[in-house]
Amino acid sequence: MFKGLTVGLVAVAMSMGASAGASNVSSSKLIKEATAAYKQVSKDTGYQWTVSVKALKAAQAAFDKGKYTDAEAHARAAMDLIEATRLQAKIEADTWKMRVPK
Amino acid sequence: MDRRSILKAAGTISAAAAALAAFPRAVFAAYSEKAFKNPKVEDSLNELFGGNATTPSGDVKLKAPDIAENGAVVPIEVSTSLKADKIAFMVKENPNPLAIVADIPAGTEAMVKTRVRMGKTTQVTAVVSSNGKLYTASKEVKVTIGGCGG
Amino acid sequence: MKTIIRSTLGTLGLGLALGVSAGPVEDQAAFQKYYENKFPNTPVMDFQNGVYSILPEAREQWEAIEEFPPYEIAIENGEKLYHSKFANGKSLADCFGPEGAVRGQYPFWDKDRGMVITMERAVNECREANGEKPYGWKKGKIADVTAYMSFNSRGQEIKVDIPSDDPRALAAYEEGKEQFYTKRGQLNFACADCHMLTAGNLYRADTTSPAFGHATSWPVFRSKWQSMGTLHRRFAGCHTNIRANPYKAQGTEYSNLEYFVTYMSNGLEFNGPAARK
Amino acid sequence: MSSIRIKAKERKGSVDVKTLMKHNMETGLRKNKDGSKIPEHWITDVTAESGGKTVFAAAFNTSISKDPYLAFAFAGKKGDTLKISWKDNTGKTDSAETVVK
Repeated sequence: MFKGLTVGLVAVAMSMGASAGASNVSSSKLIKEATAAYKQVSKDTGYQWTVSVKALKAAQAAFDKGKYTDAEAHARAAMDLIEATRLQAKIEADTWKMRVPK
Repeated sequence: MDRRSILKAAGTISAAAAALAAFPRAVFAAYSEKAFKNPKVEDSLNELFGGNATTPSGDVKLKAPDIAENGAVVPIEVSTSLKADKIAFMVKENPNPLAIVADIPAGTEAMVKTRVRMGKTTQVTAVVSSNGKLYTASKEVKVTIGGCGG
Repeated sequence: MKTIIRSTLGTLGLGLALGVSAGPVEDQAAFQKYYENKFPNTPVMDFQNGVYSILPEAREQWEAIEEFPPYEIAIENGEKLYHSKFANGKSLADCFGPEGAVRGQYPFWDKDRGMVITMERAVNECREANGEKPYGWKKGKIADVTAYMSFNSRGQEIKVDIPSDDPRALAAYEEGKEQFYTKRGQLNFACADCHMLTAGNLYRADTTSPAFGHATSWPVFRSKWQSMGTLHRRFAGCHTNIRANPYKAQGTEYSNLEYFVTYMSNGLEFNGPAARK
Repeated sequence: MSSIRIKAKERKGSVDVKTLMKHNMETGLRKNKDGSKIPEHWITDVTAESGGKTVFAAAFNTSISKDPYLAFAFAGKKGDTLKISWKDNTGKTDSAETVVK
């Protein structure tokens, strides 16, 4: 059950590096997608990670400064964190019961 | 500066002077910039006691934790069976080690408890002045930072 | 023959009840037993002293702080606030009696409204019913007033009730329970991970406290805060530490969590306010 | 309300005193949210008087914890009056009196 999450976190690390040909249009689109995903996961799971919020804010801040490559990296990181949150919620939906002492 | 602000400044000063006069302290050692705002323990001791030669003594009891729960609030207690007239407490690694000096008039127990701040793991020392000599007790207090509670 | 069949069925029924859906009573017994087994040297009633029930070195410092605890100032402030008159001439004393010694009645399930009522909520609702603005939920006046009320309530037994005639009460309890055992945040911790399964272990420089006794001593003067705070302030802090967004103080999530956690400590005494690191 | 809380209790001719003084004890090292330094502001001197004489006095550095706590003991008895005063680096003072229990 930890594997999925670890994969999610590794993906975050990797996505920080990769980003080429970023533009105003492409990074704006990515930020919008990440924000939409954030809202959807908040709705589905009832909670979020603080780091996802930070990554989204960082993406917007970079975008506002015209640093589109950075903006995309942050938006991708946010997306991965948001997906990891969803995965965590999915795993935990039943797993939590195992921790209750009998 | 206009007249009004000059008057205002003068008013502040006289209020402060009045406050100083109202504070009862005649024969006792008051706060001294030279002793307290001083990074060197030896200099502080000189300033307070007119000398800085100290002798470790089993008669000085220093109670302080091995590991501080929170560096901002570390309970300490110094007491001695010696006939003391002053007790001082130093936190070696603090920017200005001297934390407190207490006067012990005749009839008052040679004991003081307080709570002090320490920024990192440090040696702490209690200094007792008795019959013109300085006796000490020291120990190390570990200060840990980080974690969920700290 | 008849009797044998009946008793077999009876045993089966019991087995099912325990195995499939243990109720709050069984949960609580297992919960408390867990801590008693994990910390055999701690007298049961001592769990209400938090992490100091399991850490002798820290306990000495705590006792030194309790010689003249910083929350006494809050109690005095709270006393003044408690008795100060609202614009309509009434005061909190009209809602909670001359000393406000009502800690033992909270949290409780309000059948009419279908929700958990915490003491903080009751205080603010009393103010609003009298045309006053509510206090903030996490610190300041709410903590001072409840410090005064809790102080006057010291020694009251914790006996949170989950009324069996209202299934919504059990549902609120179950929500609190799920919250307690579910991993959250980037660090992937559940309340139970730190405060149950590994309670007493070091997390970097800090030893985690047992959850048995968690809800007894609020509000608390935390050295880290250098001020008083409510239980929900602490919940939020914990969530932030594990990198999960905290819920709203006095929202359903934290109120139900308080309902569950306090119910788990039934049998201990309310002993707040308290000093913590 | 005074900033000073005092508990004084006699035990066999000795009065145990515990006192807590409400004061921020700013070290001068902390910063505001905007990054500006919060100026140092701390109690420098504390005096305790009973029966017309000083029974205890202390000078503090900024390293004494917020809301300073002091405990000491002097020769006295139930019914004695004890007055504790402090002064801070801005010249502000406060005092409180109690009767020994």
